Amino acid sequence: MTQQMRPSLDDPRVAIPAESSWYEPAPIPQTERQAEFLTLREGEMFVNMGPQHPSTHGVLRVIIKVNGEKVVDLDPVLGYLHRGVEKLCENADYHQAICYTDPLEYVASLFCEAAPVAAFEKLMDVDVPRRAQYIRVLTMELNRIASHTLFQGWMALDLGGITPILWAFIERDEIVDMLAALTGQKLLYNYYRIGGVNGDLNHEFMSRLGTWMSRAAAQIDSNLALINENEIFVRRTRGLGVLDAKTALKMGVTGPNLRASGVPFDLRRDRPYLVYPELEFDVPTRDEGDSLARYLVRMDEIKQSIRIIDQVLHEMPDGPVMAKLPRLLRPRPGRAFGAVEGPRGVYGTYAISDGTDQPFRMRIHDPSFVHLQLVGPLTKGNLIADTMAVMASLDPVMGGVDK
Amino acid sequence: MDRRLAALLQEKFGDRLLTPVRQRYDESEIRVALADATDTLRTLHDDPAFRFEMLIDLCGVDTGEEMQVVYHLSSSTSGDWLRVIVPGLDRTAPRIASATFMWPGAEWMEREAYDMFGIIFEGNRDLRRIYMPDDYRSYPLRKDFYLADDASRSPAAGVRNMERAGTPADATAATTLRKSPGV
Amino acid sequence: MPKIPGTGLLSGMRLTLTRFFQPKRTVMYPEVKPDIAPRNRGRLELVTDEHGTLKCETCFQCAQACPIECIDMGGTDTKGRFAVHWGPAEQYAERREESAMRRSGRTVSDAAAATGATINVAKVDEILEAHDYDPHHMLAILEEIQAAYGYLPVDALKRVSRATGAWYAMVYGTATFYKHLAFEPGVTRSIAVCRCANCLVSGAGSVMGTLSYEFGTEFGRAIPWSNLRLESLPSHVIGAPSPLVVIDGEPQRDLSAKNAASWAAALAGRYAA
Amino acid sequence: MKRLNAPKGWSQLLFAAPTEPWAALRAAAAAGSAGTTATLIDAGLRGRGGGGFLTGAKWQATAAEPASEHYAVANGYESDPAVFTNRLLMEENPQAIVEGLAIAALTVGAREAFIAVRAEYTEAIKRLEAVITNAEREGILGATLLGTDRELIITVRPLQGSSMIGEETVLMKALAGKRGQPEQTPPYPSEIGYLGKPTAVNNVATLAAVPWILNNGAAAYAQIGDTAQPGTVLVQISGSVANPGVLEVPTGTPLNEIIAAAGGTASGASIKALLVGGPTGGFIPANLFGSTPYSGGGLKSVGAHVGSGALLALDNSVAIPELATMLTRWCADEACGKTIPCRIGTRRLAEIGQRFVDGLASPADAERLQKLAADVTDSALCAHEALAPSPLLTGVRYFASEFGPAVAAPSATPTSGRS
Amino acid sequence: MAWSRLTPAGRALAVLLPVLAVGGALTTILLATFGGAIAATIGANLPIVRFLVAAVVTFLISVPVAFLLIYMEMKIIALMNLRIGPDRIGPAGAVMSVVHGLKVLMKEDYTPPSVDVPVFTLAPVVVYLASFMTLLVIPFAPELTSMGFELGLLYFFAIGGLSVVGLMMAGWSSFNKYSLLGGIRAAAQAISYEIPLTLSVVGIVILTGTLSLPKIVAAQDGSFLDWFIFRQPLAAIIFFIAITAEANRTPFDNAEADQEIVAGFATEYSGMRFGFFFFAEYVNVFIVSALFSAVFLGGSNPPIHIDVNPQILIDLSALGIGLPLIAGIAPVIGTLLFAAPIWFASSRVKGWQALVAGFLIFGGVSTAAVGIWAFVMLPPVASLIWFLIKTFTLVFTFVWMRGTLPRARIDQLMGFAWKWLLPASLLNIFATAFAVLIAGR
Repeated sequence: MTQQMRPSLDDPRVAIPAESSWYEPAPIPQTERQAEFLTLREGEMFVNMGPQHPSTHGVLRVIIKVNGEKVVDLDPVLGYLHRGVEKLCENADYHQAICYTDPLEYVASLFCEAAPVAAFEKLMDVDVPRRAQYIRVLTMELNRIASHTLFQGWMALDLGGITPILWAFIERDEIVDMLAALTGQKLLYNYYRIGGVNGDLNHEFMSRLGTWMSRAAAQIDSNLALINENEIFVRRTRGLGVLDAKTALKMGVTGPNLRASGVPFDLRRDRPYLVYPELEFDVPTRDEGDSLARYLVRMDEIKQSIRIIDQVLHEMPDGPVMAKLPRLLRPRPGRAFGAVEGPRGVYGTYAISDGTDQPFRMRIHDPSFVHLQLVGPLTKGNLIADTMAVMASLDPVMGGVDK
Repeated sequence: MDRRLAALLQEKFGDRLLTPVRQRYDESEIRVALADATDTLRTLHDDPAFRFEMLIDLCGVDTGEEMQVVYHLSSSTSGDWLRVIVPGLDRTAPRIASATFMWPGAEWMEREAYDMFGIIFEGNRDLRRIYMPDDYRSYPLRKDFYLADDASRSPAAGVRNMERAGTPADATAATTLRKSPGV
Repeated sequence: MPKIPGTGLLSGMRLTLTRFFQPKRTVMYPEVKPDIAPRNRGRLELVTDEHGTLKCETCFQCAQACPIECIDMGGTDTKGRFAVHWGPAEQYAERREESAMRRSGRTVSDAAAATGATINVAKVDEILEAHDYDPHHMLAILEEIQAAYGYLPVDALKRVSRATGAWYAMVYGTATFYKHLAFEPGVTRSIAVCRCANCLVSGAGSVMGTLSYEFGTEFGRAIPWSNLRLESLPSHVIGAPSPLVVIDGEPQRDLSAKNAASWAAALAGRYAA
Repeated sequence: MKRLNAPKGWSQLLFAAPTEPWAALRAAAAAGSAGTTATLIDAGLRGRGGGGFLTGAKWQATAAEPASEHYAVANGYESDPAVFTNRLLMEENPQAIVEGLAIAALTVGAREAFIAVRAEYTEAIKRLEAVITNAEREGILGATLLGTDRELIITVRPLQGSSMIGEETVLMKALAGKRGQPEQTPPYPSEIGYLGKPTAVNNVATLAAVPWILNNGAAAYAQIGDTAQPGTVLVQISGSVANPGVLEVPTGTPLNEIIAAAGGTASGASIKALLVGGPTGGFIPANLFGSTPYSGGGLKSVGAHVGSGALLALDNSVAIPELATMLTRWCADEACGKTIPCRIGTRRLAEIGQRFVDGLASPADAERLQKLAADVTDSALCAHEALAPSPLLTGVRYFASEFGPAVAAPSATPTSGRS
Repeated sequence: MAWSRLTPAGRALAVLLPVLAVGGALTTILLATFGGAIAATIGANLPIVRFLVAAVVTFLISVPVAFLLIYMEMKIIALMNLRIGPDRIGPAGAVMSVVHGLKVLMKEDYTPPSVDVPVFTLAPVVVYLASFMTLLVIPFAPELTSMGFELGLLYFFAIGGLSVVGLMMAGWSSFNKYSLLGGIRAAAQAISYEIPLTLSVVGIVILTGTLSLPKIVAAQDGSFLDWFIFRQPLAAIIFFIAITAEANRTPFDNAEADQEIVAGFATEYSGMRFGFFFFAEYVNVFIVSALFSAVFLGGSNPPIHIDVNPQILIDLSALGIGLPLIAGIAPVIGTLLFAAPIWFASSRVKGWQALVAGFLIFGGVSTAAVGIWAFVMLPPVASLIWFLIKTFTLVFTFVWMRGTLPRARIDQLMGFAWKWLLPASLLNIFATAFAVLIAGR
């Protein structure tokens, strides 16, 4: 602020000519931080990206303060997809709440069901049948693979490669189809129930899964070969947006983004929640903490997930898939926090019961929301193009961010 | 669920805890007064015995009589999780110290709590609306914020089948929809 | 990243070239339609059983469970006895009309809607005024309306709905549920058979069977071709013999377990003549 | 239907009008809510509507429920068309009922209370209202309850039109002018009842006992009849007995004593079975009369239940399958139409029964009968549905021979319905 | 007959006929009088006329070429994505790009408020002009060069560089930050890649001693080992990378990086103005490919010279009156000949179907025959075919790269140009010069 100010086109203090009414009025700074963001030094200007922009996943709006091509500062604007899910859930009973949380993260919606279901099951003190637990693990890992494959495509697309996204969608479609055969829906599965799952495995699902498993690993690997070795891709992502472990912990980062910074924190292992402790899998980590590491960690997780699915299919027990529950769920008053390790981090649901059949308060914690704050710190000083790379490597989904 | 953590918490701040350490399911829960909140969090974060370095979640709760701020912490050394509840915020003007001094990542969660409950976090550099538009007036997740269709106080009160029973017929914006769970 | 610069690019190029010749995955949509999973829950429709009759029993469980209250149901129950309607009526004013029940895809044998006779609702207003427009007195209101008009005109029901604020669906549901409320105008006489265990032991069953066969209608309904209603007596009259048949409030004494069937046939013959 | 005078040794309290009117109400006011409920719990008074809850506990729960309003309701509506116990009680001892209701209202903190009566019982309605108006004139009820500034308005609500109204959740809705379909329990009316407010619903027979208890002490009541659920119940015995009528019977009295009290079997007839509990009741064969006490537990064990408190003595001329089928059809016709298994299942049960009557049944039918009955009972929202299959079930169980070869031996066990 | 009774067509005719009559009369008179003079003037300054004609022709060529390339891009990338791509309009969707063009034509040509209108309007014109004017010097075949003058290479670089001006104009005048960034990116990129582009061919200029493209092509006559791609491999690589950047192709398409700056300089454009940018891009691709094949792939020279020297002399005049007869009868007979077996082969084929098939087969066969005959007998055709084969192979390579590679970042791009390509091209020059000195031609 020591430099002397020059009036700039975007300076809120510049009077806007009346006839040019197509400017949107300059925002009035409300906080210290915003005021600092809104003051422009010489040669700086705002570039507004979104809510309609080719590479803001969903409807994110980012105001970028650039100096030439260099990003000086950046301020994400949320809420374009805000649906007030938490309020809706407080006015729906426990079963209905699950189907409200479903569309939160449309890329991996099974995890958005799993978290509230876990919390409610704690409140109800339900024991989930073992077969149901195995089915949950199976479907969740499938969904994780679908999400990560799609992430690979998006990552490449945001870096300008147009082919990987389509190959990724081919893989995702197969998984989505088999999940649709199992759950009935293609995007918002709404498959988990309090105390089990909606339906047992059926033949179509198993046959699709079998054919897919037979060639999944090879297919995904060959897809990766397109960009993993690619010099342009590697040069653009290596050393970009480095996030060291300490900052990551302080920022509350979870999931692959945290593991890419070398912190081996994975709920599936550190706080086991279904039959995960009985399954054998590694938690891939990287030490670089840059965009490339975040990308590669996810790609490694795909392999681990395939491994888990393999074990699950071999150890799947027989039995019921639904616990016996009263028709009207009225858990005794209490508080519970259910968390699952999703493809983006920890999905948490903090439910308070007051003894009625509706949750008294239902807090939904979505990792994308936390990770999106990193875009600012990580892209400062880089170029506009890197904003996209960093954002893609953090892999936020606006449906979850905006709730 | 380990008793060790409970014992440790008891002897660390036995006097500060409003209620004894509550351990249900696989979660530990402590309640500290508004005044002690900052020191407690700092101790939990820095003390080598705890090392609760990760802030898993921060959210506000409106029980109808008071506001609460709930922190979910995870320890990086031992896999413990801890829920810290700071009850007793005034519903008319809820204020609490920000946690961003320790967890910068809490900034947006505090913004959300402010947006939804109007809880003011002193020390948060960027405390403004995050979901709702800037000119939005009310705080949606408060208990006295009615949804359009919940228990509409129509002349047919009690006739509507899908209504939630137990709504006071003389419900005003000040009276809450549901009684506090007291947990 | 490989040692020799450029090999990464070239390997990628090779991969795309191989894919260039591989079979394509496009689904030619308008010609080839992907099949919908058998468990798909995307479509709300009333399914029929192998006999072609609707399986939906209008039990309203779905309408009540629907989280976004998008399900709106109407129709008659399987006995065709009462027409019912359920749904978030307060959001759509037109759903208070009985046409909503027809829109629900089932034929509605709705006597109230059938008799479109417009009436003078002054008496209804008096009754409502007396009851302070309180929807909780719905039963009393309806009974008095029936006492005033002899039956429940649909206009009166609409009036009640508008005045009390209760949905038309609610008023209608109440009116159709209680057997002593009638929608058929001009039905003045009734043949009532007691169905208590005693009477059943001593031949009420055969009486009912004969009567409903002879009159060609089932109990609880008015006889189409007359001002007569067949109903089952709500409670036995003390001291009355059994089987007990009450015609226009007159207990019939001249029948017993032996001659029940023949007596009923004779009765039906008398009325048919 | 007249009232029979009971044999020696049977304690009679329901029909005994309180020696000093409103003494019990004053006692209750003095003892306060907690005291009253404690006394009732000590006395072990249980609901006579078939529910069998401890009345005192029920009132405690209702009073404990926080709400802006509480209500108390006396259920004098008899769902069984041929039972007049409540009617007789209301006509002969309205004082005790009103007083009991007032005590209930006082205990749960209600300012408004209702007595639901069949609209056909004009005489009963008249007498009840007479009592109420007198009390209000004396300032015992009405705006000034016992002279205090509390108000207690008791109104008699004549209802009609459906036999389902006897069910307490249905009664709540009927009082509120709604479609009379039962609701899921829990929540019980003690939490969410009339207009969604906590409501204490009691059968008039239960309420009539309350003043007696408060006057004569809990201990005196607790030692009457069966220890598990002490007290007396009203039984209407009819059919082929010498002099049918309404009896007041201590709980746990064996059936054959009741029949004896009714003057034994009618001339030239031999009782083959008893239909216990009205249209939804169960048949009990003669050989079990001696061993079966007339109490909830005892009857449940043999597949029957207290129900509406009706005993119908059947002689050899009656064909059990036909009667059972007709009773089931009555249940089907009375079904409110809320739960599918009730509306459809009962009709299917009746059809199966008809096949037995016509002798067209196959072993598959017997099996189907059991399965379907189990489904109907499990999905029950109300007692009507839960008990509807019991005539056929008990019939098949005890009179397999009459049901023909299709029924495989008495192995078929009836499922006990929730009530 | 009254005017009112005429149909519209009749009215038009009634107006046109006299006009035509008068005009025809006048032209005949003029030609009769000044015909000789006109011929003399044309003969006097033939180059101007030639230039005008060539310009018109190239302009007419450029549009279909653009259509063809657009279709190729859509189809090839689709196939690489395991998609099918355009398949509805025309055989295998071949007409899709034309329909795209028509769509662009029909769209509203919207000029946003507050743009610098003249510049905004001019920009697409400049860009398109620059790209299709470079077509003038492309040596399709020895006799098929529209302007085969000396300094052709220089001319190419000069005019090709002009397109950047157009992009700058577009970026600046659009009054849009994305456009501005895009225009500046384009400028920076073009400037930094012009230099290695120009320097990389200096080696060839040294070897051939000329800047005229036809002569450079001629210098590569002989077997494919004489092509400059083998004599100047380093230059070839530099040149290839540089022209990729010149044509704004992936991985160097930063000027319109849609993931970063929505559509770069073209953000505010719509309708046919956008269409001009679009066409210019693809015409550019064709031109740079053509240039590469001319400079490094021996242009119109066949890889190997097989001197088949068939003396097929058909003396048409000998046929006399038979010629028209054959010309008339041959198609009929051929059609019948080809139709007959089809008709006999299966009973399901109707007669007319067989005839149509036969006619088509005959058409194909005769065309092929004529083509082969022309290829063998007429050298220009052969050269043209060779040239096009090489050019479209390069076009395919560009599309292929687009289907494979992600986009390079702008600063890496510039760094690459200045730190690697420039020194490499200089090195190439010195090496060539040294070699020439040693060889001492």
